[in-house]
Amino acid sequence: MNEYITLSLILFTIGAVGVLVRRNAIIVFMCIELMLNATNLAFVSFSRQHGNLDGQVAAFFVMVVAAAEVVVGLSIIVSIYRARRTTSVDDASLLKS
Amino acid sequence: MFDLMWLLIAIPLASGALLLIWGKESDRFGHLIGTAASAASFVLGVVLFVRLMGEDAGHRSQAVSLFTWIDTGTFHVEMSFVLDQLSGLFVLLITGVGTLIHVYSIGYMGHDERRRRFFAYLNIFVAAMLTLVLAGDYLVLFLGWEGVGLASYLLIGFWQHKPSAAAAAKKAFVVNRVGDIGMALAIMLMFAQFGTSAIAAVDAAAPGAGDSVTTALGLLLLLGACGKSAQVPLQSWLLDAMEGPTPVSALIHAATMVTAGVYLVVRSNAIFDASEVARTAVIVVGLVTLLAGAWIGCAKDDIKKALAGSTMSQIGYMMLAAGLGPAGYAFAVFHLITHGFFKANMFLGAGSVMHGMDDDVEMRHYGGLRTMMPITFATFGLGYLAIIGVPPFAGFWSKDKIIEAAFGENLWVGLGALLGAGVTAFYMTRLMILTFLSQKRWRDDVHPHESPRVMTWPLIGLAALSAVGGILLLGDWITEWLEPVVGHAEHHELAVPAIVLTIIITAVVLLGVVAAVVFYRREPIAAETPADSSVSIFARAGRHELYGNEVNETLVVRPTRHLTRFLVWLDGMGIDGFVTGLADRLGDTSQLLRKPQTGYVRSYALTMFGGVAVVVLCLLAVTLA
Amino acid sequence: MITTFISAELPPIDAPTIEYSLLGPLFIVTGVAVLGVLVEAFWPRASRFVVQAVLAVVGIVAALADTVWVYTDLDRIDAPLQARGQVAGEGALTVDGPGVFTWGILLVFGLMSMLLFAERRLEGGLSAFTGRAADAPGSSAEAQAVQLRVEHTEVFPLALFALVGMMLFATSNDLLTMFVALEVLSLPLYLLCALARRRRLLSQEAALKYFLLGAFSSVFFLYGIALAYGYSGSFELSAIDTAVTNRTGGENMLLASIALMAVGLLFKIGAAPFHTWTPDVYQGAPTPVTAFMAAGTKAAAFLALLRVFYVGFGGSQWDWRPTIVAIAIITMFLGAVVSISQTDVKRMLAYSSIAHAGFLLVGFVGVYAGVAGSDRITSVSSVLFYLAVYGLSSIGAFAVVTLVRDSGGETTHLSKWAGLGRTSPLLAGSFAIFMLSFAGIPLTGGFIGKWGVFSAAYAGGFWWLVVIGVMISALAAYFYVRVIVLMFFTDPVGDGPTVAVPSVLTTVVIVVAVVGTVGLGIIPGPVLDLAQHAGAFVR
Amino acid sequence: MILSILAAIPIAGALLLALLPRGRGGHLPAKAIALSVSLVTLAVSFVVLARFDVGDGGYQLTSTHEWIAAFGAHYAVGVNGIALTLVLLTTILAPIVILASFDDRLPDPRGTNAYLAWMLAVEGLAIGAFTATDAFLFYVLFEATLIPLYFLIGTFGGPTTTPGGRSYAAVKFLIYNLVGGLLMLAAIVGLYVVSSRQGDASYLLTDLTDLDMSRTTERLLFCGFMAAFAIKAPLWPLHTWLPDAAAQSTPGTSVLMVSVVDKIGTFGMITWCLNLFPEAADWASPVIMTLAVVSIVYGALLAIGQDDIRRLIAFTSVSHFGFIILGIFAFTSTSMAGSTLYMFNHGLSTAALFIVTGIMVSRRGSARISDFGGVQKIAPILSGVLLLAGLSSLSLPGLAPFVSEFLVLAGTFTVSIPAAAVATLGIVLAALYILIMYQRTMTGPLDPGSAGVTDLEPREIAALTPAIMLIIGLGFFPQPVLNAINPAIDTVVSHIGKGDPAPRTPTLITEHSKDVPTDEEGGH
Repeated sequence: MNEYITLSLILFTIGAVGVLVRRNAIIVFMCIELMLNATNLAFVSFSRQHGNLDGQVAAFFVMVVAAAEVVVGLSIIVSIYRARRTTSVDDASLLKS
Repeated sequence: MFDLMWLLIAIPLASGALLLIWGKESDRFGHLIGTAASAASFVLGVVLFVRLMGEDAGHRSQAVSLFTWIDTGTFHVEMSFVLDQLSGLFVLLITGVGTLIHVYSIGYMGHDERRRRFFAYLNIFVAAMLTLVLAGDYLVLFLGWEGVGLASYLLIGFWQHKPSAAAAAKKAFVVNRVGDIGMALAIMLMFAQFGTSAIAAVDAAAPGAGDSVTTALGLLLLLGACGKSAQVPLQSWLLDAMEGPTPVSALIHAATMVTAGVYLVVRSNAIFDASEVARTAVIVVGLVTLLAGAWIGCAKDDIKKALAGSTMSQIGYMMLAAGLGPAGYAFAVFHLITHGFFKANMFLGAGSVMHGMDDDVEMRHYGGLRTMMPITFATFGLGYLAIIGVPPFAGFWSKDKIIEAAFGENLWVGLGALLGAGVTAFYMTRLMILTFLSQKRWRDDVHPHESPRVMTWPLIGLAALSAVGGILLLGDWITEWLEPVVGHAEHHELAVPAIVLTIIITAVVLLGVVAAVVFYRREPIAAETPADSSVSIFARAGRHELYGNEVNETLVVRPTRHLTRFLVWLDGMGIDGFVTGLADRLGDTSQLLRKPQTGYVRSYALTMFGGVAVVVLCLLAVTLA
Repeated sequence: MITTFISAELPPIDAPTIEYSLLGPLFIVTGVAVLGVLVEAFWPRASRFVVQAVLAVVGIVAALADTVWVYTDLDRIDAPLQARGQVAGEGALTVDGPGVFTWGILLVFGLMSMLLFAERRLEGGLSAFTGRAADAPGSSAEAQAVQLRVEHTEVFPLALFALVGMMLFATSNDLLTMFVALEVLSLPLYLLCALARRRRLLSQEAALKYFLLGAFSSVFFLYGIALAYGYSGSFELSAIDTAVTNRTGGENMLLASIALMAVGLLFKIGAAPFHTWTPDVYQGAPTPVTAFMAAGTKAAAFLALLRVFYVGFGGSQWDWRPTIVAIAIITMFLGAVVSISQTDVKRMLAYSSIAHAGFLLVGFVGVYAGVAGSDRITSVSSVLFYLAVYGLSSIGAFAVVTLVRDSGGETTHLSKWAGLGRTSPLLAGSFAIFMLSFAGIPLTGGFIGKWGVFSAAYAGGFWWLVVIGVMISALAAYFYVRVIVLMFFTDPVGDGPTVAVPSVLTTVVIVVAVVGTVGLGIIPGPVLDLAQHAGAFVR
Repeated sequence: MILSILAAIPIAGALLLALLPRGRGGHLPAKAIALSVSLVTLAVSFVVLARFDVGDGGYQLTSTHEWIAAFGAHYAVGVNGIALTLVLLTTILAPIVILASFDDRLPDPRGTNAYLAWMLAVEGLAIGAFTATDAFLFYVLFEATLIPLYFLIGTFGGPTTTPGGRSYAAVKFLIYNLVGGLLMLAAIVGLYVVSSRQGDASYLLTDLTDLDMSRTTERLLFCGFMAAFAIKAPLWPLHTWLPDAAAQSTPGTSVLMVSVVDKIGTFGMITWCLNLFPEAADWASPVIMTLAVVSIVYGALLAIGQDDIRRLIAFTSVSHFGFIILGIFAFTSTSMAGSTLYMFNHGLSTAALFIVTGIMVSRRGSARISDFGGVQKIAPILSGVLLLAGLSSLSLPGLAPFVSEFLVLAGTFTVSIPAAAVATLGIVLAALYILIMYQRTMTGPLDPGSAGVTDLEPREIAALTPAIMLIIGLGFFPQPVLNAINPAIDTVVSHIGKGDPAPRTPTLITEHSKDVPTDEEGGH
């Protein structure tokens, strides 16, 4: 049982590190998706452990939300790309201090 | 009838206020109003005094309470006045001499455009002084005490355009305030101790209060007295006070105000009787001041300052007498009165001389004025004879009695007093010679002339009083008169009979006179003051008023100034600097804390991630702990 | 025939019971939002903006009215603590006093924000939102869009959806609903942030940052939910509560889940160290959106925070209180101190909102539930009141910001505000009132709010935290009064900003905000009692 | 009811002035309105006086209404002798200040309306603070006075360009007082918690006085209150805001600040600190008395060292507030009555000083003492008034402050001789700072620069006369005021379980000190 949780934790951490190290907005965003899926794994395994379906339902909810996030996120990233011809998150640093 | 005694104060007070408020319209006749007020007060005083004599000895202390001044908690003060044998005499002295000086001032201040205000101040002074002597409560006395201080401040600094005058006025007030600390603390102690400051009540309770309390009270009151009466160590203001117009010097700084300290001691006799230490302190102060004043009087070439020195020393005599206890109180008052006569007389005479000499006070510029201003010379001469104590003039009787009592107390005190008498004769003779006798030394553009009548009449009046003032002693009238107030003076036998002592005293006086004549009659007197280097150490010390100012400067003034400077610095740099410094640190912190806000989203994410870690660890730590 | 056959086979499905009357406000707002989408699709462009605006305003007003009605007949519960309301929607929601109160203030904030959204006088007949977000900034297409006077009228439905999300967030009774609500409230806001008409690069950057960080944080929140589920086997707060009180399952998993959920929520309320997005986003976003976010998100998120930690994790409060105290202190201090060195009004307001999050946390950690029978300030009621006051003042403040303009749009640099009190005393005066309210000076609502949270903390046994709090609010005051110095005691600079004359919409907003701020300071009684009678959470 | 009206009139007047259109040139309507409003207030305050029963030590003319139920806060007002005295001080000074401020040169010439409006606001809020009998209400009004003063200093003060200019002073003033106020807020909150633990929460003074709390709690809350009051009535070392504020304010502002608003601090010490936390007050009194004595001497010495007249007066006030606080914490009815009277007298004399020096400063164009000289010759009335005000400030017998100062000292002496003795040094230092200032400005040869200092105008004389007359009159007849104060003070003293030590050597003559004052109409 714990192996599943461990795995999801590993995935989650990988995603988090990716968010921290990668510059490309798209990839950062994909890392976040990775974290979401790690969470899904956790949900499903807990659901299995407790023997009720709530966790699995939750996983579906998360997927939907993830999809919605993709839409919004990409739209923002694309508009920024239009404006600046770049998707590097480090270039977007006008607002500071 | 005695209920009217408040009018004694009210009349001059009202007139003073009126003159101040009325304004320029009253310039023409203001001085007349002032003089009239003083005169009216004098008349009323005489009437009341006569009435007082009419009463039988038991009822000669008449008290009236006008209204409750202060009443709160346990603190209760009535605005009460007492007219008794002691205050009665003072009322006469103050209003009498005061009126004469008012008259004199009409002439003396004739050319001053602010004469009206001068008379207003004089009136206020008279009112305050009367409050002082009539007060039935120490706090009311303090009211008059400070009142005369204020009047003295205003009058010393009357010619405010002279910086020296303004400075002298301030000095007088401040030094007096030092004495007032004593007064104030004494009154507080009375409250803590007796629950009242009514003089009668304090007198009644003082004997039972215990030695420490009465000693403390006595010393505190003495401190106050020193301030007001220019006794060592608070003497330094009196000579500067001569910056004031001469009538002021005559009235306030010779005849009346400066003697208030003596009055205070006599009035508080119950306290001093109860404390040996306090009495001794009074004697010491009196003796020291007596000699110091005389010394200064010998060295000064400024006629007013010479007289001021002599005033100091004469008040020293009074203090000394007052310190002797019941044996001396009466004589202190007696000398106070006679001194009031002859010293006022001489000051006015000096004023008359200055009036003729274009306000020059340098005696070395005088000389041979007896022909120029005969009346002044004559009257001044009478005063001279009185002060050095030539029989049968007023001063002789009073001073003789004091020295006698001093010997009764202690041989050395007696000798000191005796020496003082000799020195007095010396410097007064010197003054006479320099001013009226010897050869003329004034410049040719100066035209000495006798003063107008309005100024000479008061001189004559005072001269007469100086001459015959001694009659008060006739049949020991004054001692018996004052006995109910100051207690019975048990007469103790001296080693030598009184008459012998009297002869000795007179001899010493003559010795002083001769010495002065020998010293100043032979070689011609320099028209300019010799340089310090050329004169003896004694003269130099005398000229510098025995370095009293220097002592104050080094011991009090300069330290205070430094302390103030330091505190100002501390307040700005230290306290305020600390606060403002905090504000600056805050700004720096702010600048520091905004650094992490780099604008890089990844660094934000990093902070968040770190935050997550920290929070998790904290929670775990809390539970494990 | 066949139907009978089928019905014979299958047992009848019993439909879920939905308390429509209770959830009315939610349905109204949602419905109007959907309607807005339809209008987007079918209504002619010319009059669409007006229609959308009217629609939104009407919808919110209706919802507000319904909220009042719902609030009045919430049924009372007296044990264990006084509370009102009930669990609804098959346990997905809790319609209780605090929740409905929050609905109320959220709707009010929403209404005021809508009025700001609808303001068109300032940009010469156009809204504060870009015409076509798709155009690159400064491109010819953009200029053309301006000429054609095209506008993004979607902003109204978007805002309404965000509003729905907030309302859900404040009343969700199980964590899954809460997560969905979180996303529903966040996603539209991400978009709205990107739609500024002026300074679009900043606007887009703000949106990107908000989006990435928001998604990042919500993932943590989600993982926290997962752990909670793993710990208790359920998403329902009450179930979690029982699990926590019975200490079933692994302690560390519980703590981890608490921590992670805390992170998600603290991010939304902008508490340190999860505040970093706040200044950038507040500055970059279109000012009406900033106002909406500042007031609404904070309120909703705080309710969720209270709900999760009081109802869900109330049993282990001794575990999390110390950490929250630390966070509260850091947040207050950081917000107050950093705002001192800010030069941009919107950033300054952002930092002040951080500081206020800290003060709210002070009230929160008190965890003071009052005693039965006496109407004493509880943590919940104090926080509710504080949220109401803070929201009013900050919307008002941002509304003022929209009016101080020069050729390039709003002039948010503080130096430009010098001498504003001379040139236009009324506007500067109202801004000063908001500042004083933020500083917590008596006779403003801010003071009453501070009093409330401090007393809650004190009653909860944190008197020393109160002392720290007052000291820090002195620091904060130092900044607010400097703003007043700038506006009133400094002489105007040469080319000072022009204060645009707004339409009635913004004017109304500012007036309401001023009246509310001062009124809540002088007679807070009614609102305070309302917050009081909201009672505790229903579990 | 009437008290509410009393406080409401100036507030209403302020609002009216605020709504009044800014006059371009003449502000006659504004001035007329302001002055008449303040005069009406004065009249109403006399009605209050007439309806006040002097013999009664309790609160009178009270009215109580529920205000914020949740906080247990009430709108509760009432006056006892102490409050009444200070209310009268406020209502008397307001017209004087307004009349004196008519021609103040303001940085923004159009600001006269706002200037006068803020002044009226201060008056109204101060009256409210003095009459409040609910801790919360008191706190709110106490803090609210900061706002108008902050604007008065910051908007209408001296030049702002100079470092430490008016805005610096204003911020300093506000932050200093806000820090104290916020500490007090913590204490107020604590008070609520404590009182609500014992039944229903209430901020009413009457309910709070018999609140029993643990020793630590009481001391902590006391410190909270005291912090605010000690900063407000500047107690060393929390005083540094006052000189800057005074130096940067117009005379009118300074008067309102020092003579009226700062009195709320000392008033609060008596009414709130002593009534609510008697034990803690007793516990703290040694420290506070020490600080008070330090303030007396320190303030006086710094006053001597100042060259700016207004800073000088500010430091004299520090010294005088030292006396007031000393008297309060000596806990004898004598000293406390003295302190209360001192508040009144100090208000008058400081007002006179600030106004007359303000006139000098505005005509000379400089506040530096060294820039004056020999003014007496050209402006005799001015110098006369300055001297009289100065003498009252050095508490010359015969002028009002002497009575109060001596009562404070005498009362203190009975409990602590050292404190009284050191404090008595103050009378010498006072003579120094006043007379040096007078000597340098008024005497000596006329300084050419100050040739433009003309004598007082009728308007200024009219403004100053009432203050002067009160200063002199109360010097000889303080009893009416004391009659109003005494019962209230006795109530406080008995509440804190203190009393005057009996004389160590009682005399037969003392029992007449118990009989009733001779003037029956005292206090009316």
